Amino acid sequence: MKQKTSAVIISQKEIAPGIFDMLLKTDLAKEAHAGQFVGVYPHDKSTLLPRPISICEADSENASLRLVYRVAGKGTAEFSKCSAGDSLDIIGILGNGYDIRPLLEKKIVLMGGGIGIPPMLELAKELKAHGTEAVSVLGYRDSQTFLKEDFEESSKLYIASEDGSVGTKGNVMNAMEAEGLVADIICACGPMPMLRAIKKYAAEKGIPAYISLEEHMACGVGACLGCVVKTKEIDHHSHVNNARICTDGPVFLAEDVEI
Amino acid sequence: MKQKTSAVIISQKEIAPGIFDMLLKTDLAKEAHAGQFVGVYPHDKSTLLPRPISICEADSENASLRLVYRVAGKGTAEFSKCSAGDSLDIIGILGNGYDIRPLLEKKIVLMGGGIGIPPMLELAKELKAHGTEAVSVLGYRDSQTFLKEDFEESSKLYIASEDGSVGTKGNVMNAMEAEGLVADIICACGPMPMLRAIKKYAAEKGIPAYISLEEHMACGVGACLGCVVKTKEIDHHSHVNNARICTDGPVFLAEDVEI
Amino acid sequence: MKTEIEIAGVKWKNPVTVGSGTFGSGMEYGEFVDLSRLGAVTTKGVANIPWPGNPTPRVTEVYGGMLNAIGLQNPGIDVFCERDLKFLEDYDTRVIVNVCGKSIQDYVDVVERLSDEKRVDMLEINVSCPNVKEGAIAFGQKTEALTEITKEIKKHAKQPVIMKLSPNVTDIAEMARAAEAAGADAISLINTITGMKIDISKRTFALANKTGGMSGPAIKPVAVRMVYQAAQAVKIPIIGMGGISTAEDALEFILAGATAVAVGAANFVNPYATIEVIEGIEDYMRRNKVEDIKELIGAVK
Amino acid sequence: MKTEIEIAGVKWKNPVTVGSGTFGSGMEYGEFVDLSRLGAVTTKGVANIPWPGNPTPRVTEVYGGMLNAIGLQNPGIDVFCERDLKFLEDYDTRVIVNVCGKSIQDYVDVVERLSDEKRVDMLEINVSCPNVKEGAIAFGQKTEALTEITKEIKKHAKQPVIMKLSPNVTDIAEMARAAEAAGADAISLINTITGMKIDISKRTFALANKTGGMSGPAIKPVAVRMVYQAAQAVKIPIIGMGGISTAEDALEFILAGATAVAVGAANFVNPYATIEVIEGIEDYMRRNKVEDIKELIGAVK
Ligand SMILES: Cc1cc2nc3c(=O)[nH]c(=O)nc-3n(C[C@H](O)[C@H](O)[C@H](O)COP(=O)(O)OP(=O)(O)OC[C@H]3O[C@@H](n4cnc5c(N)ncnc54)[C@H](O)[C@@H]3O)c2cc1C
Ligand SMILES: Cc1cc2nc3c(=O)[nH]c(=O)nc-3n(C[C@H](O)[C@H](O)[C@H](O)COP(=O)(O)OP(=O)(O)OC[C@H]3O[C@@H](n4cnc5c(N)ncnc54)[C@H](O)[C@@H]3O)c2cc1C
Ligand SMILES: Cc1cc2nc3c(=O)[nH]c(=O)nc-3n(C[C@H](O)[C@H](O)[C@H](O)COP(=O)(O)O)c2cc1C
Ligand SMILES: Cc1cc2nc3c(=O)[nH]c(=O)nc-3n(C[C@H](O)[C@H](O)[C@H](O)COP(=O)(O)O)c2cc1C
Ligand code: FES
Ligand code: FES
Repeated sequence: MKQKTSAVIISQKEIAPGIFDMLLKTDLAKEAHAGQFVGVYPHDKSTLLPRPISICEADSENASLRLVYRVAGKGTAEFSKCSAGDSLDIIGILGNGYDIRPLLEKKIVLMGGGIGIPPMLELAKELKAHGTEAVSVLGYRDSQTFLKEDFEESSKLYIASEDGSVGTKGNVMNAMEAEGLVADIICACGPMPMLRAIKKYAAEKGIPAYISLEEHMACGVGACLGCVVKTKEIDHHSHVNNARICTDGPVFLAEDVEI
Repeated sequence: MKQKTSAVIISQKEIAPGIFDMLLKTDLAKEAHAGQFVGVYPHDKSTLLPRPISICEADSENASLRLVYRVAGKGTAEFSKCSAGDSLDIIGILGNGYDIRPLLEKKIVLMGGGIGIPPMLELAKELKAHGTEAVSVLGYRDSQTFLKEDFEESSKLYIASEDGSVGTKGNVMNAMEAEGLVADIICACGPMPMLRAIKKYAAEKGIPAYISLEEHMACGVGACLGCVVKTKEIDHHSHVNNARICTDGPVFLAEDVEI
Repeated sequence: MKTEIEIAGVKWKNPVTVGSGTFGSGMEYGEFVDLSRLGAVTTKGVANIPWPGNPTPRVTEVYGGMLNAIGLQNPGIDVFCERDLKFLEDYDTRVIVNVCGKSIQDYVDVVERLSDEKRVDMLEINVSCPNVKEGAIAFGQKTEALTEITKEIKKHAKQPVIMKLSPNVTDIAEMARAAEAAGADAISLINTITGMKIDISKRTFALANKTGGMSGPAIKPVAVRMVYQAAQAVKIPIIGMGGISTAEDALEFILAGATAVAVGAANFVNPYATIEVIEGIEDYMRRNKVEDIKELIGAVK
Repeated sequence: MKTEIEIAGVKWKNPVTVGSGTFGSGMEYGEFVDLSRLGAVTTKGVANIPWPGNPTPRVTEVYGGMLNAIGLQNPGIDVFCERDLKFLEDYDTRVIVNVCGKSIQDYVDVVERLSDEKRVDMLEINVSCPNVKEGAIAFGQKTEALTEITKEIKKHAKQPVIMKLSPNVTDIAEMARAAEAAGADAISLINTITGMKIDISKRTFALANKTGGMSGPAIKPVAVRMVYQAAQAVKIPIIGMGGISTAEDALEFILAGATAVAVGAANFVNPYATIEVIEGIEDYMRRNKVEDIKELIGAVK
């Protein structure tokens, strides 16, 4: 069941400039799966809304959640200044993540771009735990290849970097091509231009692509209708061509959404 | 010169239920005198205005300011949760305190009631440093006689308590009478009914009484005209019968103000 | 200790409902709170047909609050009746249906469609949404238009009618009086205050709609003032809202003259806010030996 | 890099002034900031004779802001000219005198008295103070009254006239157009939004005046929206204010269409706020390669 609860920070470190890796102690970890997210509340009372942050890893045994985030504004700046032992209020587990059953035993390519990389890690791990090793294609700006080791452990890893300092020069699509990778299914998270390219690619190849979308959120639980994405068909809940990213997503089949 | 500056908490302890004694490291201490105050800013961004807190002791040698305050609402509740090493923004030194020259070598009675007690301590100490030992009459609610030892060190101390558990049962005026105290001059800080009684008493005896007033403040520096008290005569600054407590006071000659 | 209140003959077990649009139809928050504990559930604005709402971004945060420009996305009255009203049948709480429209006829259609719905206890007429171009707020900013729509709806409504007023007016007392004179059974206020946020790095509007409705703690003093002014102006009951997050906030509205209160955007900040407000009001009554909440309504001096 | 702006022929070295009533006549804040660094100093409202203002409490804090009901206490125009204008002679900044009154004649008296004062660069006419019973806001809430007083003042004023508008209106664009049509050289907005706070433990109004004017960061989205709407409606320059604490805030107003901005209640929170805003705007211009601040005025898309 969804809850708002207080979580204690087990550890936090800066793993690349402005990118923080935070481990939280919380029983919510037990219900968390790849593609889902939590809302993290700033303490500062002038910034009231929860910040959606994806599950990077969920360890149900140790009741710990790993969140990897980029400092983007006030809330994330505040989080980055917290230390082990501090508490943060979180709400979760939110969102409709990946259904991994249809992915098993397929040629899965996980694509992550920039701060869209962290959410793919839990998916790689869950797939591996179910005996399917995915291929990961990660796009970085430069040689700051955060989470590289983690992905190497749970998937076959290819890297692209914008400045060419590591792996293929360019973006994840360039790496895909350069490495001659083929996919039965793509799962992706990253900036909108990347997701659009993947949607197009998947349509051309006739393969399914599951993409994680972002939108500004207020409630995070499906009540406010703030976070919608246009859908091809009339949505079952809204009865218009809009689905709620926070509850119907954030993971959507690319062909179902207008991005 | 007045400043807004950051001060580090040297120590803080609860000296009576809900009453906190905080020592701050700040160069502002060098300009602080009895009767003056500082504005202390909460960190919480929903509570923006500085909280006026009187100087309880100012140690210019060690650049430390002692503030003793009661938890009254959001701001003071926040301060009470701070610990040694934390920083607080303060503005000061504010207000027009006591001119101690005319007080020297007189029979001075310092009267403090409740949370009006702390500001009288710096006055007792300054008088003593100038060779004049004052008589202090302090009114407490019960046997929680915070700052008693400090006053004993720097003045001749009499106590009143509402429940009669210490000293004279009743208020400071009762103690004054019970102890047969006489004064050339009274200096007082405390709740309004106490100040009104003192104003009346001083008028009857024909002696001057200096009283410290409180009012809700916004700027603390004399600009907003939020904190006025009605005056008998037209005020030199405002040209109406209103003086600014934050700059013309908080210490006023009782006969000059309508309270 | 009595927390029961009555509005236009409808008894609520306590004076706490939710701000329309901040709670869906209760389904989503049912995971966090027992809906049967609420005085009433006020549902998201519903129109005669499905509305797609505005483009995104539709929400953005501001100091002590948020702006929204949802644009009244809703599935239309048919789906609403079949799904949302049905869902609410299982709960022991009052149901207030918030109604929106572009023309008076739109509103009337919805009101008529609801007239036989047993689960609907009251109607709240949203003439104050700042986020849709036609209708809505236009009816809430001119006394003549407010009078006309109120009268028309009263002609067709079977349930008591609450007119929800806009704060984006010069004189809220005048609007309250117009609603009362036109037959409204109650009024609710405030809807959101129109605001704007600009992203200075992109030099664009933060919301696709440019402006949005502001809600949250930041607007509370304006809301309390308007509830007070309305309460001075009319005799019909008032449902007060705007920035209520805590029982203390709710009590300000009640003391100002509100018979009931709604928790809006605070649900997003704290999904348990409604229950905490209800319990906090009870605490306050106990501590202050208030036997009946009615003693508090409009009791500020 | 050019931060100079011009309003009604008066050049300011930068677009930053202070909100009338939040800075006295600069004397008190002169201890914190060099007044010569400001684009202009706007003084506290002054009337033809001394005004005692309202009873206390006059100020109270609210979430992200404050309410004030000072009631325009002022020493009267004679003392003001002798003392405050004299004090300002030593500073290299523009001086805007904020004028208040109960009747049109009151305003005209002050405006005439100031006509020969060399130190006065501009007049700001406060027709929007919510805290005095007569005059003031009444002129700012009806277009006819605003038109009349603006015309009358323009007849007598030697300096450019800025009409300061009230946010407590249904349609700010209409008010802005009325001021422009009546001859105003510029408008400033927003004045405070009327609010109320209730002390629930005492069950009393937090302010003696019951209502007060709300200011501070909490009102910024409403202010930005109104500045934008006014800028769309008129050609005369706009001085924007309402919740500006930082350069980022100020830039929102400029992008929304303000030629200049004022820092108000933020002075109480941070007495260096004005300087930080000036320096922050310069930083932003440098970082974004903006040669002339005029490129930013109304540049939101
Ligand atoms: C489902 C989902 C998962 C996400 N997962 C991650 C993640 O794992 N790591 C990570 O670094 N970032 C993630 N983001 C983006 C992250 O939510 C924003 O960067 C963050 O909210 C910015 O908050 P702020 O206070 O630092 O910025 P501010 O700009 O100060 O925030 C102001 C408001 O805007 C909202 N906001 C700003 N940017 C975004 C955005 N890109 N998406 C949604 N809301 C935004 C904030 O939540 C807040 O309400 C995710 C977003 C979504 C929707
Ligand atoms: C000159 C002066 C000296 C003072 N010295 C002391 C002292 O030494 N020790 C002490 O405990 N208290 C002192 N006070 C009172 C103290 O300022 C208030 O208790 C404090 O501001 C309450 O803040 P809060 O945030 O805890 O309460 P809240 O009620 O949350 O405060 C809300 C707002 O009201 C203001 N406010 C509330 N109560 C008062 C009050 N009594 N006087 C002025 N403003 C108030 C706050 O500053 C704040 O702006 C003094 C007040 C003045 C005017
Ligand atoms: C996301 C959102 C959606 C809203 N939708 C509606 C609506 O459909 N109908 C309506 O009358 N008011 C709507 N409102 C206004 C609220 O019901 C309420 O009047 C307002 O938000 C002020 O209360 P608050 O500050 O507690 O949120 C909406 C508010 C928000 C924040
Ligand atoms: C204490 C106080 C006194 C004010 N006095 C005046 C005044 O005399 N004349 C006037 O036109 N506006 C007055 N104002 C309004 C401000 O100039 C400004 O328009 C308003 O506060 C909004 O800006 P802010 O949010 O930055 O404070 C006053 C505001 C405050 C807080
Ligand atoms: S954030 Fe409220 S519906 Fe998604
Ligand atoms: S608090 Fe502003 S004048 Fe005293």
